Parts: sequence; C-alpha cells; structure tokens
Amino acid sequence: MSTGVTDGVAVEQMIYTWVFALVNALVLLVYAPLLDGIGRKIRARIQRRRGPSILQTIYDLRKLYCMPGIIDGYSGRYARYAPALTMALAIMAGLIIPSFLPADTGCDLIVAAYLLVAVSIALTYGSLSMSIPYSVVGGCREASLMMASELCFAGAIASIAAAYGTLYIAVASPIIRLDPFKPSMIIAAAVLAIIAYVEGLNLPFEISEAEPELAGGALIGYGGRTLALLMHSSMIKETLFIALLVDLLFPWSILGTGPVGLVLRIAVFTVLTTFIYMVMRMLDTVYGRYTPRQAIRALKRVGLASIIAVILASIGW
Amino acid sequence: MPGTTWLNTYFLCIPVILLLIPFILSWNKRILAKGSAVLTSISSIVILFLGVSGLTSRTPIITVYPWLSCPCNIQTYGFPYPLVFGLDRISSYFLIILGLVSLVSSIYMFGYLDYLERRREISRLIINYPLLVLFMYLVIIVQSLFWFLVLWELMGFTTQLLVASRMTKKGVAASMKYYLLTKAPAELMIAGGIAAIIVSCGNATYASVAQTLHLASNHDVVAGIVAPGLILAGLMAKTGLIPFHSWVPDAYGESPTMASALLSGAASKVGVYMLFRLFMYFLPPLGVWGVVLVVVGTATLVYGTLMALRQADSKRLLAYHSMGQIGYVVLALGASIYLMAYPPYSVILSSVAAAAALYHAFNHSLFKTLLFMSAGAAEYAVGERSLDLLGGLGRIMPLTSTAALIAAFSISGVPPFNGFVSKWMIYASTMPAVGLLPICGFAAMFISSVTTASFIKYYTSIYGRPSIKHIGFSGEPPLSMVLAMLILAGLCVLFGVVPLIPLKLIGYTLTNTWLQGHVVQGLMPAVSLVGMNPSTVIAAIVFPLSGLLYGILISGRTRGVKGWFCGAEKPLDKTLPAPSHYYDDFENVFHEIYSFSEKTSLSLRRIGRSLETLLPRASAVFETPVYMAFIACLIVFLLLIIGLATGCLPG
Amino acid sequence: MVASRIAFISEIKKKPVTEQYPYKPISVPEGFRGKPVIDPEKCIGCGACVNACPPGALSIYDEGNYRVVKLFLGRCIFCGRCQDVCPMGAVRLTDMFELASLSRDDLVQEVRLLLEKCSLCGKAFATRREVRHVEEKLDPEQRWLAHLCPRCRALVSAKMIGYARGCNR
Amino acid sequence: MRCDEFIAKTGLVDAECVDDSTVLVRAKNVLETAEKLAEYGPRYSTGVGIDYRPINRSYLMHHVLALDKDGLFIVLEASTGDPEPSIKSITPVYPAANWHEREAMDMLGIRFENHPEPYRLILPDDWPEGVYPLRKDYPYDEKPYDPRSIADRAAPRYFSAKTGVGEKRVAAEIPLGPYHPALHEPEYYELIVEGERIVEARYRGFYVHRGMEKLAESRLTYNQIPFLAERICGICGYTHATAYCQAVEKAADIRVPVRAEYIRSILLEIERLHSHLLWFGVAFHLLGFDTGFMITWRLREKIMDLAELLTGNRKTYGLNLVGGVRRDIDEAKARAVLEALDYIEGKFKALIKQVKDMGEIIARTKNIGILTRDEARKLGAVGPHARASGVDIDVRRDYPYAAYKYVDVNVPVMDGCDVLSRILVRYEETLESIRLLRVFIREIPAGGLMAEYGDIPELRIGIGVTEAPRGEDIHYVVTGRENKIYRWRPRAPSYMNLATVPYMLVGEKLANAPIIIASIDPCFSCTDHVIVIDVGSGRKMSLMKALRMI
Repeated sequence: MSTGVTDGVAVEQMIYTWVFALVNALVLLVYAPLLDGIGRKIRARIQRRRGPSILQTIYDLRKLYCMPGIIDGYSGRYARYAPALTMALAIMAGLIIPSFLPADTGCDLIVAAYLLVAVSIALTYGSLSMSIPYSVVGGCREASLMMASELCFAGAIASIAAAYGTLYIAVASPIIRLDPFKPSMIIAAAVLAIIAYVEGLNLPFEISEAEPELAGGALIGYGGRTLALLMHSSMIKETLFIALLVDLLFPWSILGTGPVGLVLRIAVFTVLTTFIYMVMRMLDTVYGRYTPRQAIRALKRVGLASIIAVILASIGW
Repeated sequence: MPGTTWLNTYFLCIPVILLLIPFILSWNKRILAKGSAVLTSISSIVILFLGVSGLTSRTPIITVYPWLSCPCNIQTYGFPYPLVFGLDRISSYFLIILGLVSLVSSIYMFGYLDYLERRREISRLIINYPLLVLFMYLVIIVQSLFWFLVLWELMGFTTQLLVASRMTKKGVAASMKYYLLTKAPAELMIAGGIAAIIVSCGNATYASVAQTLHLASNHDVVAGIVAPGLILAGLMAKTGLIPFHSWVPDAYGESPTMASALLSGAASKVGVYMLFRLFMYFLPPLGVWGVVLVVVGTATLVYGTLMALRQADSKRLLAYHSMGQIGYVVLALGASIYLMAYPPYSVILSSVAAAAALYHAFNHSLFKTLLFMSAGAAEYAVGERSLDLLGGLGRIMPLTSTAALIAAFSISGVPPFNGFVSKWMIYASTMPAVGLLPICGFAAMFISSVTTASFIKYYTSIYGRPSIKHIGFSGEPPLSMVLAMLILAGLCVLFGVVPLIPLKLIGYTLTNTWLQGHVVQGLMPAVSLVGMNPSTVIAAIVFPLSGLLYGILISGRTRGVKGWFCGAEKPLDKTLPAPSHYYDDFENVFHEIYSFSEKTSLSLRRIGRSLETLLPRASAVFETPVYMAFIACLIVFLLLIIGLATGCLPG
Repeated sequence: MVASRIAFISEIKKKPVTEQYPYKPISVPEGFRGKPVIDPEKCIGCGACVNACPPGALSIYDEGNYRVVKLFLGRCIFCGRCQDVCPMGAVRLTDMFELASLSRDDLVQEVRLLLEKCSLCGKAFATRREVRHVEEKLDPEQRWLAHLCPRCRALVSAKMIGYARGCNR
Repeated sequence: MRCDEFIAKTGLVDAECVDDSTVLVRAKNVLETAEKLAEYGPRYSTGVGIDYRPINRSYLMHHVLALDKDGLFIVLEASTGDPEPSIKSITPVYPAANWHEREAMDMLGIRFENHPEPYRLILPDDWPEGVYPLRKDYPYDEKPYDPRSIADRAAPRYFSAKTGVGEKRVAAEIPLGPYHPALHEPEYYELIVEGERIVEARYRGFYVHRGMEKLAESRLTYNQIPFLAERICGICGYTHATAYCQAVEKAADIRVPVRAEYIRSILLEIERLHSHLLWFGVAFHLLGFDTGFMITWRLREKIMDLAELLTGNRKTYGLNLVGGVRRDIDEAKARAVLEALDYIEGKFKALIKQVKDMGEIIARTKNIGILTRDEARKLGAVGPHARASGVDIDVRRDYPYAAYKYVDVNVPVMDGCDVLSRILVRYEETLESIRLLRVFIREIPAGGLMAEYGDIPELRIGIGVTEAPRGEDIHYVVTGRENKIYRWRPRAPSYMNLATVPYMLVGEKLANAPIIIASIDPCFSCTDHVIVIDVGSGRKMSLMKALRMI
C-alpha cells in the first residue's frame, strides 16, 4: 500500500474496509456487555443460582449512562477526561481490529496491542489521579499487571512476527493452518489466550478491583456515566482481546469469499468468541484471587515461556 | 571546493560569535543573565536555519571555507590537518535537533533564571550554557576527525562545568563522577581510535576517511575493528550506554533544569551523531558492529528503564529514562547494520531501522526536553523534586500539566503521539527479522510498557493527583517557560500525527549513508494503515471522538464529590500511598534484573564516597581563578583558530 | 487440581436452588414462632404476659371503663413467653412472618375488656372476664367476694374475721 | 483440682470457695497476689468492674483467671472506695487484662494505677468526661448530654502516640473501615502501609455498643435476660443465653434436668455448625472464591432450617430459661437432624477436599497471618484461633458443662499458627460437632425440661462459661434482690481474639489483610469493645525494622 491511493478499485476497497470497521465497532458496543451478561449467567448457574437475565449488564449500563457522572472532587484535571479517552481508544481498537466483518484495515499487531494497552493506561492515569487510597492502590496494581502481561504479549507478537516475517494481522492470521505443529506458534497461541484471560480481569488475576480489600479499586473514584464509560470500555477491550485471539487462530481463508464467506465469518466469529468467553468465565468462577505479587509471578512464568517461543521462532521452528 | 554559498559561509560563524559573547563579557553577570539567553536563542534559530537549509538543499553541501582551512598553511606551518567545517546531511539533521532543543531551552531559560536567581545558582550557568551549545554546534559541523577530537574535548569539559554549575555538593560530585567515568578514559579511547584511523587513512577530513575506510575495513583489522571499537567505547561512555552509564542519573539529575534538558536532549544526541556517522557513513555495514550495537542498545534500554521505574526523584527518573531511550536509538541503529550485514540483506527493513533510529533520536530530544522542563516547572513552583511530596500541580497549572501529559504519553508510546511511531518502526524492523533481532524487539516492547508505568507514576504524582501539602504558588510558571513547553508539546503531537514530515527529513539524511537510494520505497510500507499512517488515523478518530464523548457525556454533567474514606477521613498527605512504593510487587518479582543493578549501584555508592573525600579539591577546581584561567586559554585557543584560519599568524 | 475445578464447573448441570420467594410462598414448620395474636374472646386481661414480656412489647392500661391489653409488634422479639404464661391460652404465636407494613397501626393489636366495678366502693378494679374467671374457681357461697376490689375485699374479710372472733367470744 | 485443694496448695490467706470450681481471693494488694498467682500459669479470662457502693460503699474489680488444666476459676477481687476509686493495674502481669481494666475505667470510673495505655476504650467520641454509665446511681434511660452542646470539644484519645507516616512519607495510612465492604460489621483498622506492605496496624471497634449490661441489671428479670443475652450476637446468640443461664444456675445452685442439658448441647452444636459454615463462606469470599461461599452458605441454609424446626426460629432460638429449656425434641425432629447431618457432612467434606487442591487458596493462606503460640497465650487468645496456634484449650473439655459432662470431646489442635491451620482447625471442629450431635441424639435420656427452684439468693457470684464457636464465652453474674440481677458481665470470645489481629497484620500484604482479620472469625457485636494495640510492644523488631525503612 502507499500513501497516495489513486485507482478506483483501491478507493472502493477502502470504503468497504471502513464501513466494515464501523459496523464492527458499533456491534461491539452491544456485543461486549451482552457477553458480560452471559458470563454472569454462567457464573450464577455454576453456583446454582438462577442469576440475572442475560441482558442485565446492558440494563445496568443503560441505567448508569442515564445518571449524571460522579467523580472524586479532589482528583486532578485529567481524571475527568479519562473516561472519554478510555472509551474513544476502546472504540478505535474496535475499529481497526477485524472482528465480525473482515475489515482488513492493514492493522498490525503492534497497533492493536498498543491500542488495547492504551485503554487500560488511560484508565490508570485516571485512577492514580484520585484522592482515594483504594483507587491509587488499584491503579498501581492495574499498571503492574499491565507490565507483566505486556511481557507475555510482546513475546507472543515477536514470535509470530519472527515466524512469518510480518506484523500484519491479515497476513499473519492463519497461524494454525500454515503450521499445525510449529512449537513456537503453539506456545504463542497459548500465551495469547492467557493474555486475553488476564486482561479480561478474570480470577485469579482480578486484583485491580479486588472488592475485599480495595472496594472497587481503580474504579472507585468514578460513578454514574463516567463509571459506565469505564466499565463499558473495559468490556470492549476484553472482547477485543478474544477477537484478536480468534483472528489469529482461525484459518479464515477456508471460509471462502463473497457474501457466503461473509455470513460464515460472522457466524464463526460470534460462536468462537462466545465460546471462548464462556470458558473463561467458567474458569473465573472456580478460582480464588491471587495477591498482586502472586499474579505478577504467574505472568512472569508465562513471559518466560513466550521468550522461549521467540527464540524458537527466530531459529525457524 | 564546490558548493560554497555566501549565505552558508557567513551563517556558519554567526552562532560562534554570538555564543562567544557571554564569556567575553563574563564579568558582568546581571546583563548576562537574560543576555546569554537571548544570544543563545538567536544563535539557535540560526543553527536551525542552517540545519534545514543544509538538509533540504538538493545536493549535500560539504562546504569548506578556504579562509578557514587554507591549504597553503599546510606547507607553511607543517600543520597537516586543516580545520574543515561543513554541512552534510547527517550533521544538518543533528543540527536541527540541536537548534530546536537549544532554542526552546533558552526560551525556557528566561523564566527559569529568576528561580536560579532566588537560589543564587546562576553565575556559572549563564556562561557554560552558551558554551556548551557552541561546542556542540562546532562538534557537529566540523568535518575533520582531528578537530573533532579537540572540540569534543572542549565540549566534554564544558558539560562538566555545566553539571557542576549549581555548586551544590551533589552537583560537584556528579560532575567529578562524570569526569572520572567519561572524560579521562573515554577521551583516550576516542583519541586512540581516531589516531589509528588517521594513520591508516593518512587524512582527517570525513569524506576521504569515509572513502578509505569503505575500502580498507573489509581486510584491515585495525581500520575495521580496532579503531571503530575504541571510538565506540568512548562514545558509549559519553552517551551513557551500558556499562559506562553510572554517571548519567547524577549528571542529569543534579544540573539545573534547562542544562539537563540540553544535556539529555542535545548532548546525548551528539554522541549518537558520531555513532551514526561512524557506522552509517565511515564504515560499511559490518555484522560485528551490528551485533554489538544491538546488544548494547537492548541492555541499556532494559537496564535504564527498569532502574527508572523505582526512582522517586523526578529528575533522576527522567535521567534513567533518557538512558533507556538512547538505548532504543542505538538498538535501531544496530538493527539497521545487522539487517544489511546478514542474509537476507533486507534493505527495506534496514532503512526502516535506520529511519527509526533517527526518528527516535529526534522524538527523544523533543519529549525528554519537555519532561525535564515539566519537572523544572514543578521545582519552580514547589521547590521540590521528590515525587512523594509533590502533587496537585495539575489544577494550578493546566497548560503545563497538559504539556507534561502529552510528553508522558509520547515517551510511553501511546498512539497517536510521536513516540509511538518511532517505537513502532523499531518493532516493525526488528520483530519480523531474523536471528538476534526478534528477541531485542521483544525486549524493547516489554520495556516500553515499563516506561509507560513509570510515567504514569511520574505524571500522576506531580500533576495528576491532589496536592498533599500546601502549595504557596498559584498560576502557571512564567510565560516563557510555558511557551517553550507548549512548542515542544505541539511538536510531539505534530510528529506523531504527521510522521511524513520528519520522515522526509530522515529520507534526505539517509541519502548521505550507505543506505542511499533505497530509502524512499523503504520507508513507505512501514508507515501505512489503509494507505494512511496509523497514528494519523488514530489521531483523526480518537481525538474528536473522545472530545465528543467528553462534551456530551461528562463535561457539565459530572459532579465532583468528596471521595469515600470508609467513614474514617484523614488529611491526604497521610492516606495517599507514596509513589516510591507504587510498583514494589513488580520490582520484587523481577528481582533478578534488579539484583544486577543493585550491585552496580553499590559500586556507584563507593565511587560516590570516594568523591566525598575528593570534594574540597574538586570544588576548588571551580573556584573563580581556575575558572578564569580556563576561559583565558579558551579565548587563546579560539584566537589561534582564527589566526590559523586567516593565515596572519607570524611564523 | 484440575479435577476439583472441573467438579465445581460440572455443578452447572444441576438446576438452580434459588427460591422464587416473593412469588412462591415459603412454608414454615409447625411450632414456628411468628406473629403473636391475642384472642380477644379468651383474654381476661390478667397481665401475666405483660410481666413476662422481655422487650416490653405488651402493655396494659385502663381507659375509661375498659382495660386495654396492647401488643406492639415493633418491639416484639417473638420469644413466645406470653404464650407460655397466659393462663387462658389466649396468646398464640402464629406462622405469619411477613409483617412489613407502611402504617404503624398494622403492628398494633389492642384487646379492650370491660372493667368490673367494685360492688362496695364502685371503683373499677378488674375486667369482668377476670372476675368471672375467679368466680368459677371459688365455691358458690364465696363468689360475691370476687366482685370486691382488693381493698374492699381486705376490709370485708377483716370484718368477717372480727365477727367470727366475736362469735367465738 | 477441687478449689479447697487449690487453696491448701497455694496457701492463700484470704481465699474462699464460691463453689467447687471457683475460688474467690480477696486481695489486699492485688498486684502482688496477681504476681503470686502467675506462678500457676493461669489464663486471664475476664475482668468485671462492680459498683458495690449500695452494699458496702466500695467498688470491686473482679479479675477472673482460668486454670485450664485444673478446670478452676480464680476470682481475684480488688476493692476500692469512693470518691476516688483507684486500683493497681495488673496489665503489666497479664497483658490480656488491658481492655477489661480500661472498660471498667470507662464504665465505672475506676482509675488503674500505672496502666500502660489508660485511654478511652468503649465510650463514643462525644460522650462527656466524668459520666460513668454503669454506676448504680446512673439511670439506665438517661441521655447524659445534648450532642450539639459538645460537638466542638476536643476528641478524646483512643490511641497511644504513634510514629505513623514519617516526614519523607514513603508510608501511607489506609483506613479499613469503619464502613468497608470487606468488614460486615462496623470497625476500624488503620493500616500503615509501604506500597502494599503493612508496617503497622491499629484497631478501634465498639461502634455497636448497646448498653446491654445496664439494661439487664436495671429493668429485666432473671428469665427475661436470656432473650437479651441471645441478642448479644447474631451468630452465636444461643451460647450467650446458655452461658448466662449456667451462671445464674451456678449462683443459685439449680440442678438442670439432664434432658434439658442434652437439648442445650444439641442446639449449641447446631449453632457451632451454623457459625463455622458461615465463616467458611466469608473466608472463601474474601479469598475471591465466591463459588465456595455460595456452596457453604447453601449448606448453612440447611442448618438454619434445622434450627427453625427445633426451636421455631432460624437464628434466635429463644429456648433457654434459668433452670432448663422450653421445648422438647421429639423423634421426628431428631430424625430430621440426623438426615440433615448426613447431607451436610458429605457435601462439606467434598467441598473442603476440592478446596485443598486449589493452589491459589493455599498460597493465600499458608504462612499468612502468623500468631505464635506465646503471643496467643500472652494475649489470652481463645477458641479455634488459639487452637490453630497450638494452644490446647477447649471449655467443653476443660470446664465440662451441659451434656459435655457425659461425652468426651476431641479437641483438634494445630501448630501451623497461620490462616490455613485456622481453616483446617475449624474444618475438624465442624466434623467433630457433627459427630457430637449424632452422639447426643442417640444418647439423650428421657426426663423433664425445667428444674423447680424457689427465689434466687442475693449477692451470689456465678460464672457461666461455654465454648462458643469462636472460643470461650464467659458470663459473670452477681445475683440481686427482687428477681433482678445485680451485675451481669458477658465476655465474648472475640474480645480476646481481636487483640491479636494487629500482631498478625504487621509485615503482611494489604491484599491479605481482610482474610487475616476474618481468620479469627471476629464478632464485633459480640465483642462490643475497642482495642488499640501498639504494634511496637508486640513486634518490636518488625516495627523497628519497618520504621527504619520509612
């Protein structure tokens, strides 16, 4: 691709891409809370409760969005802006990471990773600007977790890039199909899955909002629609991590092209993400919570595995 | 020689004259205080102009001034190494960096001076500051290795004086450490290397050295390995790369703010400049240097950033970070050599890497200068540097805090700011590559998240969180300081949102290296997202969108209420956790990496203690008579230059 | 390790145990100590329950020529002491436990009992039912004593004893 | 050891037998006597301040020391007169006496000479100085002041002076409570943390003081108080009621029918089951394992139903009167109990077995919240908490009461001294009380439910003690005239255990604080008391280290 897009085909291509991307982002806005609702239902059923309706999260968000925002009055200037920025970044990530529709924005892993991480960065800036100790401690935990999971994420990305000589998701995507038994890729896939699990704030890694000691942690300074924005964007982020995983692991090209392929893709994507999400929620339900140190230590081990993956990939395995 | 233009001829010496004025007038400090700032800013504008013109003129200008070099003197006085000044594109690029940094930091100086006035730390600064700019300028534009050595020496000495110019105990100790660690050994090594090269080339001007080394280095061990090795070692010490890093935090931390801005923003780039010239211009791509640079760069960025994570002193934190960022630059530089030296000889990736190195060097001088300035603004307002005690400035100085936020975002590579683009080019060139590079790219990316965390700490604890103690200061710092910071912030955004501007400059610069010709098609694919640059797209979407969300959902409709303290309320300075312990758990888990740094820092402390004993003599060095003596020989030296140049020296 | 997690997850197959409480009633075992109810027909206003009631939910006072036994559920701790001590079995703890109400009056039960006037001094001294209850316990020729207030009863009986002495003399 | 033997052995001059398991020592010099008695290694059980002026114009302080090996209580009496009541403090000898003395100080205005931290303990911030609610001349329903009138007076002192946050403030004080989601009752922990490491901890509780003692001795009769005692605690109410009844029965020397004793024990064990299951739920929740919480509370629900079946109410059983119980247990109910027990036992064993495999749960509890054996003894920790630190005490075995006289109780003791071993001890206890319940239901004899007794004699001392789910629950009773009690002093187990919490918190991670606090199964409504522990005194080393770090 080049900066000056001249021929009509490319223009048409681009328009399609962006329309698809837009659709993806908009659908995600609803899909993410829906997944959360499903998660709550599953959690309830594992605990043999009836649990709320699947739409409950959406109702909650609607309620919060209708409320006026509330924020810690002593907090710094940025804290007011943080929710908006967080949401915008989440939507941006939703735009460029291909999810339901194959919007090949030529987005590469680095951009995707940075946007996804930026979501939690924007939030952390906010929560560390609060005057409430719980919020500050929660923010620190969020940041530490971010560092630790970035260790693994970087490893996974580097190994994929090294193995395929490219960073573009669209190119690197059919990992499994190309090499069913490339050890580095298997490790990388596993690591990516773990990252998705961790970034989804599933137990035992849900430490930044640990209710027992921090009473909501990083989010405690926010209420009303500001809280809604933050919660909503973190849900989107969580979903996008899974989307990234699916993008990379599923051999999309076997679905063929044209409208049929499109429909197939939507179906496959929805089924896969929902399934993965449900599995994650199930695990989340049957785990206790780590202390921050234990969580980081666990992620460090994963990170070492990903380093091995990088080395294997760079020697061509 | 060709290419001489009237304009350049006279412009080249304008800064020299301007910058010399301060210590010619050095007895009257009052006038000087603002005066030197004015002079410096004017001359840096000139430098900027020179840089741009030198870079954008169709053919690279090697301007040799007959009335400066006067080959006639060679026979007359047996003086073999004519003083050749000139602008080729490499030096022009770094001239732009130098000009920009010195310009903004001297604008900043206007306001900052009266803070120094208050603390009576002004005297030596206003003389050393222009001096340093001068010598950096000369080092960049000199075109002869011999004279490079001389000027480099002077630059080092000025730096040392500048570091000590606060005359605080710590400051002097820092400058002595700087002396012990960089000058004494480093200069020797550089001198040795240069001598070897000159001997093997029989000539000192860059052009000819480049020609000979390109031919020689493949078979000649001395020219290809030993000499560059020596020079590299010296430059590593000067730019604060592992293992010669230990002076960096003290030097940057202890010197007055715009001095440290200048040091970290420009002086470190001079070292990078020489590295670049050495490996991209003098030498052909040799694999061994690729490996060395990649390893050194990675080690430096990992070590520097991880050390920065645990700092609680704003300036030391920034100092460690500038170590780390230089590590990124060196990594990219090494990567581009590596990629050209080993199969598959991927010219595209290599040129992307080289571009990334230059780009990141530029970005680093932008946001690091800005960050040092923001730290200085906090110091200006509160007179405090410890993150544990700062806070609440965001409400007092909105503009400054916004600038600081932008800088923090940029250095931590948050899209769409400039740091993102250059880092991303580094990953894009290292990760998909072969052999050693992917692991380095991985380290770089991991470390960039550490950078993020550490700047979350930096920003929130100075500007973000509420103030934990009473601040007897309201409103922004003086206009000039704010202006300087806003300029830099604007550039950070610009270089992020429209990367094609710096990339164009870089494109020109790279034509001057062994990458020439491949550059243009080399850069384009690396920076495209559906035909546009990702950061452009992101900026185009995220900024308006977040603004929209803020406008619709938050602003005006959000109530600030008192935070919830479980019903047990306490003054904030008691309840708010201290930044120095923010990442305890992380540091504790990654202790293997830290235990190494613990050892080194122990040795540092030993050096420090030995310095304590040296202190009386050390500070005596800077007492006026000696100092005046130094200035005197300086003037003599410059007269000598002019004399040689004009050939009117009796003999 | 894994086995136990799977065991937890496999609970998902079982059906939930949540009680649909507000929609389905909850049954309580017999002997449940719910809302106490005073049977106005049986109560004789003796006040034994009032003495026994630990929280003082029960109170007794005269109002005109009625004696009021008042139960305020707001104070009741459902211990059932009143049930234990009531001589007539008039107080009974039902199995009602949904006492939440918007009006305080729903938590109050009052039993109004007509007072008996002393046949001598005419002072009201006990409820008619209590008097009748006492009458039943006495043998017929002494029943009139039950209609005297304690004070008059004391005087009369003293006089009678005096007469008796006198007769002896 | 019988009490007269004990007197003979010790040769205490002014000692007398209250009954065969209680010695009353009227000490001239309380401190000396306390030191003398310390040779026999007693455990400080409770301290009771009594306003005795209506009788002999003096205040009494009764320190109750327990000799667990011999099953003997020593009541150490110190008396002082109006108008300046002042007694030597024995806290230097028995650190556990700290609170009891301060409580007497607050409620009765007795001054304790050279008490280490003579600060306000119970009374709220806005309670005026010099007003002592437990004095006999203070009406139970009087409001001493108009809050507005003293709104702006200096707050009274609850803490001893603290180092706290240093000048360089690398540490921060994080409040945990009074209203904190992790704590289900109002209490206040002040955690001084460096990052997430707790370097110092202070505790203040007592936000739920309800003046029950005053109420009991002023307007309730003997048989009304059990219902009040039952409401001391929402979880272990019945054990309080039982302890009270036993105290009065002892004082009045009433023999309770054996069947009534069995019924009491059955309900006590049911209550223990309920309480332990509840605690397991809370612990799992605090460890982030909500599924375990749901499961245990589902089991607990069965116990609740059981209680409802047996007593007519889910929690407040309301079964006790002085001299016996009010309801019988018939065949059908007994059968229901056994069935429920089988169900619960099976499920609960399975759950704990699964939980033992969960790595993160073990990691969160092993070697967390260490309380050494010596500390536990010194601070008078009781119950599962003490037993998890290797202190082998259990009232059911040491001072057999109710039906425990007829069966033998196995007491699980562990010496892990950490949260994990507290969990395991409670697990063992749960199984043990299931076993006991089976035994009781099998062996319950026929017979009456209530003892016949006349008026209760005046000014007799009675000590009723039960093993509550949380440990020794001791009620101290002085009988009064006209069917009213003269002084009633319940001391809940958490009163002793809470004192140990700050010792356990120091040096731990903030993330572990909730589970450590919960690991003593604190019951604040029970305790109703404030502690302030200067960690320096307990963990001098660790604190000093912490301070050096600051």
